[in-house]
Amino acid sequence: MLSDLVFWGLAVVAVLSGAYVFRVDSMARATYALAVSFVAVGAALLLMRLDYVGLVTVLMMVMEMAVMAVYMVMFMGMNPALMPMSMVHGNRTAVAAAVTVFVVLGGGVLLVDWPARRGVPAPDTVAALGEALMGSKMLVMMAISPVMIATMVAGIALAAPRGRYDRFGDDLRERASDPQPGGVGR
Amino acid sequence: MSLEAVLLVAAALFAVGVYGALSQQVVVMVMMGLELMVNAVVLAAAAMWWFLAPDPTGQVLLLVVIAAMTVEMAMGFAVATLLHRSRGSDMTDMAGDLAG
Amino acid sequence: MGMNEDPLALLPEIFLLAGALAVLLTGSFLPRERQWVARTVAAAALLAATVAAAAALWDAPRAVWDGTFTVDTATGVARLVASLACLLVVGLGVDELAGDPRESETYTLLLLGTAGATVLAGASDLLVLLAGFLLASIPVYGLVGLARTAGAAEAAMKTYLLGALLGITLMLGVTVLYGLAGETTYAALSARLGTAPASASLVGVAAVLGGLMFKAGAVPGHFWVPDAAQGAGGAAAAFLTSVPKVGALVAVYRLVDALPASVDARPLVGVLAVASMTLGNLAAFGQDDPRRLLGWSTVSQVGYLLVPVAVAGRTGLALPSLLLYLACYTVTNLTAFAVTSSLPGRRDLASYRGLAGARPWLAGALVVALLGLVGTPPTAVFAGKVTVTAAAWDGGSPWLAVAVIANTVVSLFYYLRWVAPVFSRGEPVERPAPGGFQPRRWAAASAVAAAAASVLLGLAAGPAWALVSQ
Amino acid sequence: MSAVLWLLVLVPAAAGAVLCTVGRRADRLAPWLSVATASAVLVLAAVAGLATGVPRVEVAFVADGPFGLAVDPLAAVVAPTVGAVTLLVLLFAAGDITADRARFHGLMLLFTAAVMVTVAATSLPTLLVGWEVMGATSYALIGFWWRDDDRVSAGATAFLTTRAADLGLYLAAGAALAGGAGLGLAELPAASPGWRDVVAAGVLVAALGKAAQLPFSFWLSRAMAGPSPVSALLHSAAMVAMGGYLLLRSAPLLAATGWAATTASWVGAITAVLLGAVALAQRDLKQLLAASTSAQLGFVVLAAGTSAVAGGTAHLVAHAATKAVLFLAAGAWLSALGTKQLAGLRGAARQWPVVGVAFGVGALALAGVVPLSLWATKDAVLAGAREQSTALYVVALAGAALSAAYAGKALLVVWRGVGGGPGRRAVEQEWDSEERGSRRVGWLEQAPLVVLAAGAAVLGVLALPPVGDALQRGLGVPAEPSAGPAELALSAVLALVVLAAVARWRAPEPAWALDWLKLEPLTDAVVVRPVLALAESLARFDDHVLDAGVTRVARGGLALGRLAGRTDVAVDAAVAAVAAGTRRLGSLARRPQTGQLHQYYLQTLAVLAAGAVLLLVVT
Amino acid sequence: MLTLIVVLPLVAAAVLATVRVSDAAARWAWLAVTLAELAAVVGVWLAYESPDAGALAFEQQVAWIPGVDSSYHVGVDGLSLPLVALTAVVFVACAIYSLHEQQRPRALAALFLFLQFTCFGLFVAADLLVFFVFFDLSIVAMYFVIAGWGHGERAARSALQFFLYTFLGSLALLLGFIGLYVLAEPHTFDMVRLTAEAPAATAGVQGGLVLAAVLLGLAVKTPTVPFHTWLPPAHTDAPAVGSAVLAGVLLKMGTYGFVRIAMPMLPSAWRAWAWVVLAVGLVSVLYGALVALAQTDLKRMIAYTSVNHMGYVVLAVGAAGLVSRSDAQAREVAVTGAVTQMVSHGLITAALFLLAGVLHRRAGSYDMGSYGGLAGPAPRFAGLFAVGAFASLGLPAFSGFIAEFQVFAGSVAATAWAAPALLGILVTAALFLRAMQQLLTGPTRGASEGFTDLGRTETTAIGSMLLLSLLVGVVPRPLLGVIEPAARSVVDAVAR
Repeated sequence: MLSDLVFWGLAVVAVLSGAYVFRVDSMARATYALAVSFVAVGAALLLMRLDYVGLVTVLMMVMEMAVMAVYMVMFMGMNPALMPMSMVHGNRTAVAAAVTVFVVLGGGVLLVDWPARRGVPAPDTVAALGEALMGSKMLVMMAISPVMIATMVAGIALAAPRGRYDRFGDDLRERASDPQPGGVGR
Repeated sequence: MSLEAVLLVAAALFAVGVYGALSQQVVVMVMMGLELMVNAVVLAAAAMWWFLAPDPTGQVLLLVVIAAMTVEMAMGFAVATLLHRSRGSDMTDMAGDLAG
Repeated sequence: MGMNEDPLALLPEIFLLAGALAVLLTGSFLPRERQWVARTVAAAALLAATVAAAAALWDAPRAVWDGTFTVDTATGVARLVASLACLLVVGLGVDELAGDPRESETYTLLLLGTAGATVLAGASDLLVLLAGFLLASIPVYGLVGLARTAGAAEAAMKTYLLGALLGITLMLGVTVLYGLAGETTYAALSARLGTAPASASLVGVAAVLGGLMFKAGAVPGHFWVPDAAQGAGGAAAAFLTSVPKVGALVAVYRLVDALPASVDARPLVGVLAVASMTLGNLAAFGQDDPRRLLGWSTVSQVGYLLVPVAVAGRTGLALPSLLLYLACYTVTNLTAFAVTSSLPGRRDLASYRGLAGARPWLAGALVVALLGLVGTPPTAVFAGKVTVTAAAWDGGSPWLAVAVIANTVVSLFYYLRWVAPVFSRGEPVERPAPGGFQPRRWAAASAVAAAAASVLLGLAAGPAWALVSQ
Repeated sequence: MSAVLWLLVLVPAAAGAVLCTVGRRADRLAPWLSVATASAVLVLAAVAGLATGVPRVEVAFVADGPFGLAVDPLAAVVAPTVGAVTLLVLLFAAGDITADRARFHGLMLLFTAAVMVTVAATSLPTLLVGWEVMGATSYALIGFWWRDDDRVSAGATAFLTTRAADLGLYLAAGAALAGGAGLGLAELPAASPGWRDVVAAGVLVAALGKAAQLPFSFWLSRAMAGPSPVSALLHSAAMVAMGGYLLLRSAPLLAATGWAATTASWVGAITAVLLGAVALAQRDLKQLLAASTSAQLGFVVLAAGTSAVAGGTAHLVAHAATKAVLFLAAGAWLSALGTKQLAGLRGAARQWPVVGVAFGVGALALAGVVPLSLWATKDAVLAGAREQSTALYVVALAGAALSAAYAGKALLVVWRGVGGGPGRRAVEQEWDSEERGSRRVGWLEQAPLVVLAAGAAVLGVLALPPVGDALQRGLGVPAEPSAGPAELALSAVLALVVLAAVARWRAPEPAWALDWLKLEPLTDAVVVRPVLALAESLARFDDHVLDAGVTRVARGGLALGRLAGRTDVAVDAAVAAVAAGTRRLGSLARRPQTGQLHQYYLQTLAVLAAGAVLLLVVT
Repeated sequence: MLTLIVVLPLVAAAVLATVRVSDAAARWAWLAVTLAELAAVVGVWLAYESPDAGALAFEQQVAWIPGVDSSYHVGVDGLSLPLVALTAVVFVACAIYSLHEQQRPRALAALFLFLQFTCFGLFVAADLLVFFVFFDLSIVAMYFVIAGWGHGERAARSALQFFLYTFLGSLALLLGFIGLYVLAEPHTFDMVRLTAEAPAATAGVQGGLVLAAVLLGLAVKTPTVPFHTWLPPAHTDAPAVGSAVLAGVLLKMGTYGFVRIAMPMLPSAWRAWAWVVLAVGLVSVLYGALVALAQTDLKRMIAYTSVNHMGYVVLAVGAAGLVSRSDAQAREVAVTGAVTQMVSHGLITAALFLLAGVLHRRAGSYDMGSYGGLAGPAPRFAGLFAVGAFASLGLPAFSGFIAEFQVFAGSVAATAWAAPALLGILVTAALFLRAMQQLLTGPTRGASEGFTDLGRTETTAIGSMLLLSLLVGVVPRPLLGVIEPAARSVVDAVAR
């Protein structure tokens, strides 16, 4: 029952650090707490022999949280050490809603007569995943790729204050002019 | 470790996420609440895979969820930046011109 | 496996995606004032997609890619409508977008969003549905924010956050349904959910519907619609109130129709339909901004569109009437948005005073659009509304038919609030608009063309019906 | 022969329509055209009346009711009478009416056509056509001098009163259809019993209205505002008489029901008495004559009620000639002296002896003096009444006595000399009080008087044995009780005694009867004013609801509320409430759209949860 | 042939709307088209032979939406042919009357031709959806007539009210149509088949609800009390020709719906609800007449008499539903009277509204109190007005008598409860006499002074309609002969 113990440990870490996200008074710390929560869940995934996905989760989330921290400092000018904050509204409603959600979902989890397990995991889960991705669920991944493109295009279009015409002139023939040095074409 | 146990943990994570999404004023913090909810979904999906249907589909589902989380977060940052730049604030409360 | 991985079955989507990439690439190298090249590429891609979709309409319905995608009449019509609608959006946005630094990006996002809508429409696997949801949503967030105004930013923020939340409920629902059925294809859901615990299945279905309601812009995922319609640019507003709905509604229909009898989502769809139409109509009552009014009006229109879904499988009229209404609604709604895009400076109803005298054709288009949205014959929506109502009654839900008619009555009032100043005589407007009525040419032309199409579609409802019910 | 029937109707109708349409341009030609037409009508009527058998034409008209004309023996008597009186009156009018002649003669000819239709009608729709057009033309003729408001409203009163009674004919038509008898006049008594009563009631009411019987009599008083030729034709020989005529024609129907005949008899008898008293009380010659018309028609109605058809017919014809001459004489004086007040007509008969004599003959006939016409015809009617009941006979006899009294009164006024001095001045003061008198009576006016007076004198033969029996046989009615010598003598003596008494002592003028038993004010108070008040209040209600509705629409209320609220008088508040409620709903619907994202989140989750619960509950 | 009649005005309207011709050319083109239409309709009438019960003459059918069995199906029978003819006549009169129209005559001509297209289309339609399409289009067109050429500040508002109210009614109608469609097996919108099958006969409650929806829609359009309140303001603020068409033709769409749709397609429900219809008719007759009596505005008064006159129609069709209490003959008379009344009211009221329009042209007021003695300066006006008034109050020799006599005879024969409606013609008589007295007689005063008499075009326009009314009144057989077979089949259908 080692796995049980480990799971519960991870569970406690995940939930507590998740809750901690909204208790700390700086965004950077919140980010770290969130990352911890994700890592815990990723580890729990490993317990369920989701080796690849668990790893991906951990890696992605750590990276993402790093990005988030950088983002906050760079773009929003928030020094995590200097910016204590408590920007909360409707706290009691939110608590009540959260509790309700937990009770309802938890009650559902316990009351539902879950069906029996269908089949057993493939011996090599990663290989099975690969086969599925290249086989029956290929279309899913094919559809995700344009999503990535769309994200890049849309994200840059929204976030970047200056586009290529600002930097290279309307006919794209000028030298790049950026207020701060760096960037493509410079 | 049982299905119910894992799902309960997921429910707890989801509830925390809901709290965050509802209570936070700053867009990025709301996003963190959403991330926690996705986190819960990831955990629940894993539990479904392991305890109910150890089928490759479940793993694909997990990948899609993670991918979705990633792209949503990326868009979130972009939108937050846009909001901050155009309105000088990143609080959802301050962006309430469009109503009624 | 592999037997039915038929790329040709996805030809319209391929055209759209390839077009998106081509637009993006060409756009990167075009001078600002010459982005019409990118526009041409986009239009060509859309035309190609349209032709491909039309050609595929007469193929036998089949499931491809291991049953994760279905190519049938519904998909075909959705592709056709979405592509043509996007083409129209490109047309009505020419004046607004030409020379804009983000013009090429806008076209890229439009094409990607259209592709997302068609993927949604054809998805017969929850994972593909999820991917389609993302592909349809992300470009919309971008499109809303591209107008670069404070309002656009706010609208983008709200659209995004609401989409993210409902995307999560969608994922949650997919997870639950996957757990219960052990698979995610609709065929598997249909076969296996019958023996799974119904309560959990229903909760899962409700969660999935939540996500789709966001894309459709129906209650409870409607909050962003009026904001986005008001805050976004003209082309973007036109796009996001029409194209994504096409995919979302067909997707809802497919899902509801696929579920076994023990997991009957129709009551919920019916309730959401009535809630949407009623809320949309009542909230549109006091609006003064034409765009916001149209935003609310689309909420109510989605309510009507959900009616045939609520009787899915109960009557042979359900799917054809849904598709017909979708086509009719899309063209009519785009007409109205095209008119507002042609007169971007006029942001309250009173400023349309005297339009009929100054610009009779544009006024005519607006009247066709507004009366069409009411459901006045012979515009297209009339045929749609009649068949939808008949489907509701025939499907054993006369109360839905009554709700449709009653709401039409309510809607009449606010549409007329807009028509009335257009035709009122007396003093011409000098107040808000500099230089009187100087409509943007492309948008006005698009409006007139769309209005003509709306009337023609109404008159040719017979062939259209034959098309959607084959 | 059928062509004659058609021509009988179409000739005057066409001539009248042409005159009315062409208008003033035809003024000079109009009298001659109209006299010629009237002559033609008389000839046609005589030809049709003298024809062997019953000339009959019929064409399909409205559903189940053909347009049928026939000159049966009854019509064969009445139609020529009407034709003759018409011709004479139009001749008089050619001299008397000097302005707007085309319109006048046109309307008179239209009227004549309508009367001919009425006389010859064989079905209810046909009858109604003639009946209603008569009413309408009488309106136009009474209000002929349209610049005077009170004349026009007099016409309106006449038309509306008679039309109110006419509703009976519409009702009768429905009942006849329901009773299975069809719409033919002759078949009406065959209707099934219940419906037959309705038919009879309808016919009775319609006829009483036209005949100016109680309680409708007052319209005849107002009708005197019209030109005198109009009074002479419409209110003696033609229109009013048509009421009596219809009842004579419907006598079998009335008899079939029983009660209707009795009612008719009593209404006739009582009218004869009460309107006799009214006549006695009048100080205006035309009013006196009008009231006497009602009273005399009472005898005809009485005859119809007692199935004394031949007697009634004779009385009708004789009365037509008598009253025409009286009205025309009154009209001649009115045109000449400008007054019809008895006070101004003192000695008028002496001024124009021809007029005076004619008037005298007429008045004596009216009084029932032997051997003039009404003496005999009235007794034929009285004989029928006596057969029925003694009470009826006594009442009718009282009516006869009264007619002697008022006839005597009029006669004495116009013939008694005034001498000179103050008396004369008092009389002359009355002249020109109503219009400018011309002080002359032309030959065109005098000639018809002579003919009519002759008729008034001799037409009594219709009720006396040789001719009377022939009339009865011709009419095909069962032998009627005829007046015995005793009765004839009694009435003759009665008339003379009354006349003598009136000559010796002045005629009593019962004040209560002066303004026609106050029938018009009564109708005004009981019917007209309540209806107008009701109309006003309904209109206010309508406007109120309407205005409220309009305002609501303007404010954003919607038609739904108005629809829901429009059901009865007490709905106004409800309407407002519904409209306000909808407006509130509109703003309520916008309230969730707060602009605050976290509230959107909460609502979204709540709706989704509720949706899931709904699904769980439903399944 | 019918299609040609229907489409020609539409084509002409499109041409006039797009080609910039001169005002005079537009007016004459309008008249020419309406005259051509009239000639064509006369041709149809002459070639017409009563079809078998339940069938149509000059039938044409082209699939429209075959999926829901809706087709462009047209044809005429004894119910529709008289109304088609009425439409042709009224529109010719309007075109003549407008020969001197100065206010945007080209647009007016185009709009009226379009309106004529919708009216023709509605009366020949043999498919519920096609019927509805024309029903709604007529509302839209009339809205623009009132809003665009109406007078007074309130024109826009009255137009809006008219539109809202009648459109609402049309939606109820649509609901009913869909109910009919669903109840029919196999589903169809085809009127001929619906009439033949009477699908709702066995549907019990649903049949009743369908009838309720249809009745509501028709009652608003007719209009009956209490749904009439849109009518007076719409008329008051509409231009004369608009009022003439609105009262003369458009109101008939409601009553036509009773005999064409509600009665033959929903016979059992109709029989069950006949008393309600009868009562509504009775109330409309009396209420309309009484309220009209209290009006001081000529146009409002005529508008309320329309409520009264349409009430007779409703009364008659209600009485025709009392199958168990009366024989078929009486009911047939009632229905014949009802259809005749539609034609008659169309002619007479259109003429009266044009006369009212003359008042407004000359002196800008409809207030009867501000006129007096018009017979002096304007004898032609006075004469035509008097003729119109007497025709309207049901004087024999005019069409109104033919109609009302049959309505009364048939209804009273069906039930004595219809008898109080007789009072309606008395009140109508009173109010018209009053109006004549105020306007035409008495000393010439107020706005009457210097009043120009009717011009030639006005006289022709108004006189022709009154002459027709006279013709129908004197020689009713050609009309009744067309109506009666159709009325018989309606009565038979109700008795199924």
